[in-house]
Amino acid sequence: MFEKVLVANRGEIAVRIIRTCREMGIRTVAVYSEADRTALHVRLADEAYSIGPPPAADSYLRLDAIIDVARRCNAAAIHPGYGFLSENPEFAEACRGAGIVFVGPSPEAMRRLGDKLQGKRTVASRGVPLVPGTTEPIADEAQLRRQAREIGYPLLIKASAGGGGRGIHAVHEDAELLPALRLAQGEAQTAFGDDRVFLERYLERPRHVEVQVLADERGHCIHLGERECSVQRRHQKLIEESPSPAVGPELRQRLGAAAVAAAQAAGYTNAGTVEFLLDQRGDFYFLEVNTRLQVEHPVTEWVTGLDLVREQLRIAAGEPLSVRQDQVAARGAAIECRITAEDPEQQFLPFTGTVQRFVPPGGPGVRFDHMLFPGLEVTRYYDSLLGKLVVWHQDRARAVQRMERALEELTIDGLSTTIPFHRWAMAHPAFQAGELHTGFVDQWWPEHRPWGGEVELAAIAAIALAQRQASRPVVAMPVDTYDGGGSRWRRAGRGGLARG
Amino acid sequence: MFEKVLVANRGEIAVRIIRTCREMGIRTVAVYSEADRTALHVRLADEAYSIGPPPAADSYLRLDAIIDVARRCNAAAIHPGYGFLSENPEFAEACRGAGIVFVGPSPEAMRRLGDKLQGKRTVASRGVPLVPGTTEPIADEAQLRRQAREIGYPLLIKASAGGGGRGIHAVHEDAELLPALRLAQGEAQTAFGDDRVFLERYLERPRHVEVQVLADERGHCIHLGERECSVQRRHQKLIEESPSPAVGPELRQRLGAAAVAAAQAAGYTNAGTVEFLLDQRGDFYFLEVNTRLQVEHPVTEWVTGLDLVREQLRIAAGEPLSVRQDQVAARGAAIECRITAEDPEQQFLPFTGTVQRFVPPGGPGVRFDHMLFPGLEVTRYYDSLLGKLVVWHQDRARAVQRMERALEELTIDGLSTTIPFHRWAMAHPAFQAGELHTGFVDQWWPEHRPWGGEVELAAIAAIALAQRQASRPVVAMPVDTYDGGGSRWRRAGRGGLARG
Amino acid sequence: MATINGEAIPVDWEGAPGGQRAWATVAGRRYTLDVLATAPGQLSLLVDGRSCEAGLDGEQLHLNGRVYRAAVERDTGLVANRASAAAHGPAQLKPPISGLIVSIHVALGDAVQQGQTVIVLEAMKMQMELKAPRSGHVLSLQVEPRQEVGPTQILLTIGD
Amino acid sequence: MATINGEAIPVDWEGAPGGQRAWATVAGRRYTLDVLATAPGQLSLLVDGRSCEAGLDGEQLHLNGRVYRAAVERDTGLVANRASAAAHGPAQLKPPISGLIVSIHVALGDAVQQGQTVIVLEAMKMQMELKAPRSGHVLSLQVEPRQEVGPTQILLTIGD
Repeated sequence: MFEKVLVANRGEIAVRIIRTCREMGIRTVAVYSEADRTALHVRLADEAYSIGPPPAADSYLRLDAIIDVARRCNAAAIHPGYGFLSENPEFAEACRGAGIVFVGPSPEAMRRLGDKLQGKRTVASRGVPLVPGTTEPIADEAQLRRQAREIGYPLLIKASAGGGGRGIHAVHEDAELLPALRLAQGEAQTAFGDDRVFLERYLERPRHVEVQVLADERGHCIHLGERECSVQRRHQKLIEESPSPAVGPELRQRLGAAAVAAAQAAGYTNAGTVEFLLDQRGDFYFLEVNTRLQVEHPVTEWVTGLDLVREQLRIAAGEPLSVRQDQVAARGAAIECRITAEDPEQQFLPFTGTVQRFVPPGGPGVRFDHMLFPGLEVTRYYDSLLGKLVVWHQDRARAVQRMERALEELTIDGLSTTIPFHRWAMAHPAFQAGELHTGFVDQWWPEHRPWGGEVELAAIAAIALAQRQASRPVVAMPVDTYDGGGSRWRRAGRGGLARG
Repeated sequence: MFEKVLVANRGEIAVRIIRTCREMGIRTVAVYSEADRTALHVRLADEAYSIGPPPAADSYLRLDAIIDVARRCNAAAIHPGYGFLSENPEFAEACRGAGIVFVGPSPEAMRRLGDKLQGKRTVASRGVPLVPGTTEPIADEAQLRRQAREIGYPLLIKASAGGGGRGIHAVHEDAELLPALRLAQGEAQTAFGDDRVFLERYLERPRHVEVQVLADERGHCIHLGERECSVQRRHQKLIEESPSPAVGPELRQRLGAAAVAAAQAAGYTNAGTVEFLLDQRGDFYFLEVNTRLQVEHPVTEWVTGLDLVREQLRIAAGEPLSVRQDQVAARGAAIECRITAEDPEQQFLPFTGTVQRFVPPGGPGVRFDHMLFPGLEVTRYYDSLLGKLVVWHQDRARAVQRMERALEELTIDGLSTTIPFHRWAMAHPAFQAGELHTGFVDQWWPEHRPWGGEVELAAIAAIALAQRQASRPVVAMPVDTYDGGGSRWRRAGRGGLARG
Repeated sequence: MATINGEAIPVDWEGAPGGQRAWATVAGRRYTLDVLATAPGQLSLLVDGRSCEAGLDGEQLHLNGRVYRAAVERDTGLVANRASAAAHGPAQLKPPISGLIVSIHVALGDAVQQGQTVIVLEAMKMQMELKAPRSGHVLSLQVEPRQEVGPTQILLTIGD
Repeated sequence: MATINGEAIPVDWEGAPGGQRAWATVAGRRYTLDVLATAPGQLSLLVDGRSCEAGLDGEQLHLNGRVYRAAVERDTGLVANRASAAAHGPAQLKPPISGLIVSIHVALGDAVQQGQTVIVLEAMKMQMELKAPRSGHVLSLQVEPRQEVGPTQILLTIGD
């Protein structure tokens, strides 16, 4: 196994990777931009080095600087996490050229699958069904309009490169076509340095169901069951779970076989995710392959008991998979809520600011992978993900109850976050019934009654705070005692200032 | 199910119980002494009421005050946690008299088992083997000396009442007999209001192995496998795990059957733990029954997937067990380290103080049930348990590695804690080999090399802090950048200021 | 009297200001309070037995994980915070978040329709279209492409 | 020069005091430092790339979860902290922790042997025997049963 691994990422995923490395006795090297000098991944790593100014293009996307750090501190491998350079074949090639192991697939397999257009052509050869759409990039406006007419509205304009829901825009009529093209191309160019886009039919209320695969370099390839990630905004996932409430053993077996076939068609190795759309009739269509660790990998970890980062490192070191397909057994249900710095009441607009009080949730069946600490400044330079709240229980209904409880405990003062959205979602009858589709948020969220607040309680708190402002010392010991009398009890109990 | 439950406890276990109540939609009532006004259990409960001054005898042991609160706020049940009133049959009776459900066994079953002497007589009737010793309390000094001679040294003087390792003292020779008697009686009187003690042979290097049982009020009784809790100091557990490295399927089945027989002999209901000593030959002897939730219940929760507090509440509400014996399946290995405010370098002497910085560990397979927050004052009034760090992995070896990693992450500035002890234990070859016995700490800990510290690093930090003391404003943004030059790299890497 | 999110709320307070035990009557209901400072600007309250964590960050009141705009009248130290009445006439466009101007789709003097995309802004890896807040003409244009802008900065003004 | 747990450690410091970039040479080895204040009395350090959290609480230095007694000489603000040489002669018994005196097993003037139990103290639900720190006679006895005592309090004195 590697003696030292460089983690070419930031935020919660860098912390996540460092944790498994430590458990395996692997020393870790963090890299950081100037904005991240005090970040958790810097604190947890054995060594940390600055690689440039805050913009990602000047730091986390600088493959030369990162490989230079790896060489100088003798890192044997680089784990790219997700985003940034994780799906960049040039980076994987540069690592190979520098004699450093890239923890992920080969650049060749990445090219065959990571690019969405190329991926479609690769997996179609194995008979995996595709979503109807174009298989070549849009060349000009005339072609765009002609192909849009052929596919019909609504349709999606999608960046061929990258992932994470970036560079995807829905188009409902002719007039939206050109502006959407420009936005998608602009985002794709910025995020991936590649502005190729293509068109795809916008299926009616499909579920997003994806399959986790693992393939070692000795020819073994297995799947770890599915995740459902239908609750999305801006084509980015908000809630993920495993198993999917729509997938039974027979469908799981077919999905898994299709995913393994897709991976094998490309000669894929390491961890990857094959994404499908599942329609109302139970038919599924290949969407794309994410050639990296997914944000939502913890739900699979919890139901299968496997550590996916450990598997990735084993595979990258040339070791065989630690389990056979027939040893993979799922237990219970896991749900993940993405906690992002966004205002759900303002179309999930990103929110920058400084974290004040932070209280993580705890207790049985709760995992919170995050980058938070009091004083953290959330800047505009990186994406808005703060952490992933994951729960497990014996069945989905109880997991939903546990998530509600954990969301109540989680406190992040100083930022607008998606916590209120997730509390709403967990309490929503359609979510509880597992009636999910990729338009779930668009269908239901506009109807929600914005939380009016507990204004009486806020008024009392404001006055109590004002009385103490800048005058009294802090008192930490109480002087009150229990009195047997009845007067203070009469108003206790339900009603009034009910918990929000 | 109950609409509202009062939690008659404090600290991490009160928080633990409140969490499950919330998941079940049960409203919660906390009670607190004046020392606990800002405690986590007060913050998390739906309602919280003061029950008196800091000493437990004036607050958490005041059954009248607690039942009074429960009545006034219409709590349908009281969960006693562990310690305090949890094994007090008078309290269970008083609840019954007030029309409030006590979440635990009946006072009759508690009397038949909770008292150690009575418990031995009860289970002996079912053929469960006992540790050799006396079965009546010590009446006078002459009897004490005579019985001690019969049993032989080393022996244990044990309080018949209560649990949690209190009122237990080892005696190695005649001269120690009387002082040990006085200490044991004194502690037992203070902790349980009952100074009866008895003698038991001190077995040579036994393992402490206990079995979790669940019994409903419809006559079903099952066991959830064993926990090994051999790593102890002062007869109090420090490290617990499930499964035991010394127990295979056949022994597990026999231990489980003995535990169920013991519970059934007493007409026991709710959650309970049957403790055994397991000798080097694999023979086991009944020790006592803890008629309550154990501190170490999370390791069983993690391997079985069950929520023991949920099971307790279901049973107390008259519902059947949620699983049959043949549905109980264990997966992987769980380990718990008790994080207490004690100085392991000073014979685990309790330590009082105020928590400064607190950073909980996280990531996959880690659960930390605790009472900590920055500013918490740890006083002399209650026991020293701050929290329980629990990890799970697919097998014991990897669980040990995960625990080492989690212990490295956990930071509690301001107190001496058992964290350094646990780091030592996880790295100890005998612990890693599972070669455990109740004298593990006495055998190995005295040999440990006290950690010398990283004095060079401390000197650098002290100077850097002194330069900034009370003069410069806080700077939160870095100004450093990566430089391609080689000079700062030459000294990077291993050696020198190695992580302690 | 406290003002919460712009709404004036009369509170009748009994007990010594700054004391631990107090009673407050709001909207006809009397609450028993236990008030304890846990850190500067941070309180633990028990309101009829229910625990609340309250903190003040400027005019933002953090309470049980939610944020309120709060102001208290009289000599209590907090400044009243009344939103100024929305002005009629020219409308200013400000970015909803700090970011980078990607492109500008209007020029000084152009006629624009309300809702028309005038500027594209990039922040947190996402590009967003900023729309004209009203119909009219571009009276001033204060930014250019690739410029970094903050949330209080005026990007352009639209008037008659 | 810093004193850590009573040991004097010479440190050769390069770089502006209070600056972010500095170098320190200790025991013949030169370390590259990046020093950043994260809160009053709290620093984040990178020492040859390794991150350390350091905080000061009185004379206690918290560093990576461990506690050191620390003092810095010269005009840097920390007072030197040298343990006074252990006095010979009468020995004082102080409790290791705050607690309650359960019982006292000697009287004024009694002869005692070193290691003999003289007082039983209760704290955190545990009773512990306090032993005579030396042999001699009880010169003074300053507490009584059921009295609460703190860790700096003298319980009794034993001398010749």
